[in-house]
Amino acid sequence: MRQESMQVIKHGEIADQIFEMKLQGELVCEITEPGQFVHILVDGASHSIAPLLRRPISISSANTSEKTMTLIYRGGGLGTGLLSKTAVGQSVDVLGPLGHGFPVMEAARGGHALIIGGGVGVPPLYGLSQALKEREIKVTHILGFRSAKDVFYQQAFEELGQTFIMTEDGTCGLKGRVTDVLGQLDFDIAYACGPLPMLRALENQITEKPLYLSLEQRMGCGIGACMACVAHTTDPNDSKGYRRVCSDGPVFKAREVELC
Amino acid sequence: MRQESMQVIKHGEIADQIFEMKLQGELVCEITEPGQFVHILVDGASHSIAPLLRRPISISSANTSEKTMTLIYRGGGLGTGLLSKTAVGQSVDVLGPLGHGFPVMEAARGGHALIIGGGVGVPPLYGLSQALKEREIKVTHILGFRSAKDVFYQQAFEELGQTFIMTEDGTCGLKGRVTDVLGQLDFDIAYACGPLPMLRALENQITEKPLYLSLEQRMGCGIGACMACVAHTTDPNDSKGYRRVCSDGPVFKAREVELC
Amino acid sequence: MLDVHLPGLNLKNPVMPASGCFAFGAEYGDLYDLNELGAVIIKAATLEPRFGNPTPRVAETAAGMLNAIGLQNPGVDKIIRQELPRFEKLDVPVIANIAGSEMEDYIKTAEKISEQTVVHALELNISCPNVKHGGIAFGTVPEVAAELTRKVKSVSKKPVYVKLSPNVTDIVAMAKAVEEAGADGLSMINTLLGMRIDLKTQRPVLSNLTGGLSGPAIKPVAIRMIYEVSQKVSIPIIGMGGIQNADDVIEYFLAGASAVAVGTANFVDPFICPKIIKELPKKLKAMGISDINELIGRSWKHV
Amino acid sequence: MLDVHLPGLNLKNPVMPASGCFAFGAEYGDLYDLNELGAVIIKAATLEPRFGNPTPRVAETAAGMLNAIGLQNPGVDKIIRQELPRFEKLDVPVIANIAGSEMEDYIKTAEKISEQTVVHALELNISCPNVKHGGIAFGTVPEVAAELTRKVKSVSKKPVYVKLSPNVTDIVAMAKAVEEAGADGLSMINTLLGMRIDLKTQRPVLSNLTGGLSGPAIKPVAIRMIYEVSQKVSIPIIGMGGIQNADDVIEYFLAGASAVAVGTANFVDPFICPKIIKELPKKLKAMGISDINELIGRSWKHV
Ligand SMILES: Cc1cc2nc3c(=O)[nH]c(=O)nc-3n(C[C@H](O)[C@H](O)[C@H](O)COP(=O)(O)OP(=O)(O)OC[C@H]3O[C@@H](n4cnc5c(N)ncnc54)[C@H](O)[C@@H]3O)c2cc1C
Ligand SMILES: Cc1cc2nc3c(=O)[nH]c(=O)nc-3n(C[C@H](O)[C@H](O)[C@H](O)COP(=O)(O)OP(=O)(O)OC[C@H]3O[C@@H](n4cnc5c(N)ncnc54)[C@H](O)[C@@H]3O)c2cc1C
Ligand SMILES: Cc1cc2nc3c(=O)[nH]c(=O)nc-3n(C[C@H](O)[C@H](O)[C@H](O)COP(=O)(O)O)c2cc1C
Ligand SMILES: Cc1cc2nc3c(=O)[nH]c(=O)nc-3n(C[C@H](O)[C@H](O)[C@H](O)COP(=O)(O)O)c2cc1C
Ligand code: FES
Ligand code: FES
Repeated sequence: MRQESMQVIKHGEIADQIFEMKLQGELVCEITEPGQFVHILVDGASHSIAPLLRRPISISSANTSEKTMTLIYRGGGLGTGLLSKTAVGQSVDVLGPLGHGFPVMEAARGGHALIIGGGVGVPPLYGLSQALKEREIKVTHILGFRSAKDVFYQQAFEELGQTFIMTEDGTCGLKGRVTDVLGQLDFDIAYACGPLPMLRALENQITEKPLYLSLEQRMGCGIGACMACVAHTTDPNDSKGYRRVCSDGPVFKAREVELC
Repeated sequence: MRQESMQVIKHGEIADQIFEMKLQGELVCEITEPGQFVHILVDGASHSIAPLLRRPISISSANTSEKTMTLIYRGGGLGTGLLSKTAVGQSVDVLGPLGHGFPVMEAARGGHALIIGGGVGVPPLYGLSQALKEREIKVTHILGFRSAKDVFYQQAFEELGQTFIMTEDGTCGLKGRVTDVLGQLDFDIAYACGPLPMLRALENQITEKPLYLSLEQRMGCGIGACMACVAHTTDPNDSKGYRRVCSDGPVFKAREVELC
Repeated sequence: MLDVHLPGLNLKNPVMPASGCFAFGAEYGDLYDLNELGAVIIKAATLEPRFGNPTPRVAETAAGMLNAIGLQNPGVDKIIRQELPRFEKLDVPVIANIAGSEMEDYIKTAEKISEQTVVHALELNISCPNVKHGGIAFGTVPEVAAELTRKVKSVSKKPVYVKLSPNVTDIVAMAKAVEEAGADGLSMINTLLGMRIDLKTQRPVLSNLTGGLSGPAIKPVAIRMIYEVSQKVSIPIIGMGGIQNADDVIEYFLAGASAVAVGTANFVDPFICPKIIKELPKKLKAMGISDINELIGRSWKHV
Repeated sequence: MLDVHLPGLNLKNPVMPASGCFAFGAEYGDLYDLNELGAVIIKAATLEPRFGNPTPRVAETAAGMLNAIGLQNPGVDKIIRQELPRFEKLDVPVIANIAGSEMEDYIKTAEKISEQTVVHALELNISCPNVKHGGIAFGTVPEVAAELTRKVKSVSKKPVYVKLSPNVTDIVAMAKAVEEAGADGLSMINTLLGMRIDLKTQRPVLSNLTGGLSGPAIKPVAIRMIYEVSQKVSIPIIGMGGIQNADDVIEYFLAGASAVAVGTANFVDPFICPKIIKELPKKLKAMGISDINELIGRSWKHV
C-alpha cells in the first residue's frame, strides 16, 4: 500500500455520468487481486478542505507492464463531480491498493464462473473476468443497469464471455433484474458486486455454490483504523464479531457478514 | 456594481510573489474612479467552501474600450495562492467595481500631484497616475518596497512622471522610506496607499496640502452591509461616527477617519 | 408551493437574509428587488447607538468565518426614522432583531420598534456572543431567557421569535423555557464562539479576541439542534447556519425548520437569496413535493 | 527543540494521533515507524467488548466529518493481551483512552490498563457523544466529572488526562472541576454534536442519528476553549480539533496547548503525523523559536 500522486493518462465519460479514468504510477505494481480498491483525495486545489474525505473507488483493471490501472466511477457528487473535471496530464492523490479482492484461486481451472454486477458495482468485475479468463475459466456475465444510457463496457465483457445485459426499463438487453436469468444458468462459482438488495437476493438464491460478494460502506480511513466500515459477522461465535469492509473486505464469502 | 464571471486574458508573476492579472468583462464599463476595488471569489473548484470569503483587490488600471482591467496582487495566502494558479482562458468570479476611489478632480489642472505608495499599496496608484496625467497634471511618484525583488511597474511609473523607488535595504533606487524624500519635493496635492505606519507618517508630515489615503481593512461583504470594515471618524460630532472602508472608502481625506 | 405562514409572518417564500448580514436592506436593495425575499431580518437594534468593537472584526476559518461586529447600530430611534421607511414602499415583512445589555434596554427597544407597521415580528437576540455585559447570560441560563422573553412579550405589539445561542449544554431546555414564557417562535442558531490566532502577530486575529463562528462549518450543529428542539416544542423554528443553496434549505426543513435565514452566504454571493428562492421550486418538484410545508420535520416524523 | 515534558509523558515531540483515529497502531504502523510519533493515544477501551453503533457511522460535512462509531473495541482485557504487546518493542509512550457507561466501568478499566508498562498515561473520555447511557452526563456536569476524575485517580497507577467535551455552556467550569479533582492534564476537545440529513432518504445519514463533528470546521471552537481554559488552570492541555499541518500545531501552542493530537487528518493523509513532525522544526526556525515550549500560551501571555 502506498500514497502516490498518480498521473491521469486517459479520462472520459463512457456512459451517462459514468467516467473511465486511467492512472499511471508505481502503486499498480502492488495490486494483488481483482476487486481491490483505491482511496482518492479529490483536492479541489483547496488544501484538502472540500471535500475533506477520500473517496473509495474500485480498481476496474490494471496493466502491470504499463503501470496503469483503470477506474470507472459515477460522477455528480461533491467529490466525484470535482474528480470528473481532472484533465489528462494532471495528477491525483491515490492511496492503495487497499483491501482484499475476489479470490480467483477458488475457481477451479476449467470450471465456469458466473459474474454478476449492478451499476457502479460492475467495474471491479471486469478485472476479475480478465483474471479468470487467464486461468482458463469460462466466464458468464450478468450485468444490470437502470437504462440503456447507463450501460458501459458491454463489448469488453462480451469479448471475455457470454454477457447478459439487464435493464430495468428494457432499453438495452433484457428487461428485468440480474436475478431473472440466474435460474437458467449453470456454473461452479459466482462473484458479485452491486447494490445491497441485489446482493441479498443473490445470497438467497445461490446457496449451493460458492459465492463471493463485494460490499460498499461509508469509510473514514480506508485502511482499517477508524471502524467506520464494519459489518457484523453472521457467526455469533466469531472471535471478533465483525469485519472491516475496507481492510478485511471489500470482498467476503456470502453469508460471512450481515448485509445491512 | 455587478457580479460577473470575468475572463483571464493575461496572468503572470511580475515580481517576487507579485502577480499581474488582466481580466475582461462588462464590469469594466462601470468603473468611475481610480482606486476602486473588486471583490474576488477564489473558488478552488470547491463549491465556495475553501476559501469561503471573497478577497478585496484594487483595480490597478482599466481600459474601457477593450473592457479590460488589470489587478496586481501578492500571492501566497490561501485565497491569493489559489488565485495565482488561475490559467489564461479560465474565468474568475468578480464583484465590483466597489467603493469610492481617489478624487482626481481635486487636483487642479496644471498642478503637481505627489503619489506615494508602499508594497501592494502601489497598484491602484498606477491608474490614478494615468488619470491625473490625462488631466494634464504633473505627477511625481515615491514608491517604497522591501527589496529589489519586490519592485514592480518601475518603468511604467517612470513613463508618467518622475519616480523615486525606495527600498528598505537599498537594493534598488534609494535606501530608506518614502518619507525620507518627501521634504525635498514640492507639490499641490498628495495621494497615498500602503501600510498603516506609512499612512500615519504621511498624515503627520503632510498637513498643509490636501492628502487622500486609501485604507485596507478585513472585509466580509465588501458592499457596506456587514460593518466588518468600519473606522471611527475623527470628528466626534459626525452624525454617524464611522465610515465603512468598503463603501464609504477605501479612499478618505487624510484625518477624516482614525488610522488604527 | 413556497408560501409559509408563521405567527405574524405570511411569507411568499421561507427564505430571508439573517440578521447582521444584510444591514437594513439598502445595500442589497441596490442589487435586486427586496420584494423577492420572504422577509428581511434587520441588523440588531439597541436602545442607544453603538459603535461596536474595534477592527479587525472578521476572520476567515475553514468553511466558516468569525465575526465580532459587536452590535454596531444607530440605535432604535434612528433605525425607526432612517431605515424602516425604506420598507413602506415594499411588500416584504421586516423582522426586527433586538439586543441589549440590560433587561430594560430590551424592553424599551421592543416596545418602540414593535409599534412600527413595517415590522411584523421581533427576533429577540439573547445570544450575541460579542456583547460583554449581561448579553451572554441571557442566552445560556433558561430562567433568565424565560424572564426576558416574558417581559418583552408583555410589551411587544408583534409576535416574538427568540434567537437561541448554540453555546449551551442543553438547547432543548433553553427552547422549552422560552416557549413556556410565551415565545411565538424560535430562531436557531446564532454563531458558535470561536477564535483564530494569527501566526505572525501571535495574537488573536480579532481585536475582540473571540468571535462568532458562522458559515457551512456550523451547519451540522444547527441541523442537530433543530432536529432535537423541533420535536420538543410546538412553536415554529426559523433555521439558519451555513445555508448556501436550495439543498441546504431542504435539509433544514427536514430537520424541523419552518423557514430559513441566510447569513454568511450573502458575502460569498450577494445574489444568493433570490438564487435560492428561484432554485427551490425546481428542487421540490424533483422530489415530488407540491408544498414546502410538507417537508417540515420529515426526518423525524416517520412518514 | 520539539521535546515536551508533561506528567507521565516525556515526549520527543508533541504530536500524537488522536484517540479513535488510529485504532491500536497496527494499521499506521504498517505505513511508517511509530517511533517517529511523540506518543500514541489508543482507541477508547471499555471494560467489556463493544460492537458500537450500526452503520453508516460516518458522514462528510463542510470541512469536517461526523462519526458515530460508538466506542467499538474488544474490551480492556483483550486490548492488554492483543494490542499493547505491539508497543513493548517500540519506544513511543501509549496514552490509553478509557470510557464507560457507569463509574464502576471506568474505575475497573483504569485500574487494569494503568498497570501496563507501555501505558504512560490515561485519557479519561468523559465526552464521547455517541454513548447512550450516562456517558454524556459525565462530560457536561462539573460535579459528576470531578467525582469520576477523583475515583479514577485513586486507582490509576499513571497520570490521568481528562478529555473534555465542547458541548457545554461553560468549559472553564468543567476544566477547573476536574483539575481540583486531581486531573494531571486535559485533552481538548472532543467532537461537537452534529447531524447531517440525507436528502434522498430524508433521514439522518448516520444510523445513530447524531454524531461527533471533527476536522478543520471545529478548530476555531477548540482554539477558543483552549485559550480560555489555559489561562484558568495550571495543568497542561493536549490540544486537538482540525489539525492538518504544522501551522495549526503552532496555533494550538499559542492558544495554550502543551502538546497536540491529530485525528481526522489521518484519514485525509495517512502520513500526516510524521509529515507534521518533520515540518515543525523548519517552521519554528523561521519564527526564531528554539524550543516549542516557548510558544505555549503566547497569545495571552503578553511577551
Ligand atoms: C470499496 C468500494 C468501492 C467502490 N467502487 C466504486 C467504483 O468503482 N465506482 C463507483 O462509481 N463507485 C464506487 N464506490 C462508491 C463510491 O465510493 C461513492 O460513489 C463515492 O464515494 C461518492 O462520493 P461523491 O463525492 O460522489 O458523493 P458525496 O455525496 O459527496 O459523498 C459524501 C460522503 O459519502 C460517501 N459515500 C457516498 N456514497 C457512498 C457509497 N456508495 N459508498 C461509500 N461511500 C459513499 C463519500 O465517500 C463521502 O465520504 C465504491 C465504494 C466502496 C466502499
Ligand atoms: C480595498 C482593498 C484593496 C486591496 N488591494 C490590494 C491589491 O491591489 N493588491 C494586493 O496584493 N492586495 C490588496 N489588498 C489586500 C488583499 O485583500 C489581501 O492581501 C488578501 O485579501 C489576502 O488574502 P489571502 O488569501 O492571501 O490571505 P489569507 O491569509 O488567506 O486571508 C485570510 C482572510 O484575511 C483577509 N485579509 C488578509 N490580509 C488582508 C489585508 N491586508 N487586507 C484585507 N483583508 C485581508 C482575507 O481577505 C481573508 O478574508 C487590498 C485590500 C483592501 C481592503
Ligand atoms: C457579520 C455578521 C453579523 C451578525 N450580526 C448579528 C446580529 O446583529 N444579530 C443576530 O441575531 N445575529 C447576527 N449574526 C448571526 C447571523 O444572523 C446568523 O445567526 C449566523 O451567522 C448563522 O448563519 P450563517 O451561517 O448563514 O451566517 C451575525 C452574523 C454575521 C456573520
Ligand atoms: C472516527 C473517530 C473516532 C473517534 N473515537 C474516539 C474515541 O474512541 N475516544 C475519544 O476520546 N475520542 C474519539 N474521537 C475524537 C478524536 O480523538 C478527537 O478528539 C476529535 O476528532 C477532534 O480532532 P480532529 O478534528 O483532529 O479529528 C474520535 C474521532 C473520530 C473522527
Ligand atoms: S474505513 Fe476506517 S476502518 Fe474501514
Ligand atoms: S465589508 Fe461589509 S461593510 Fe464593509
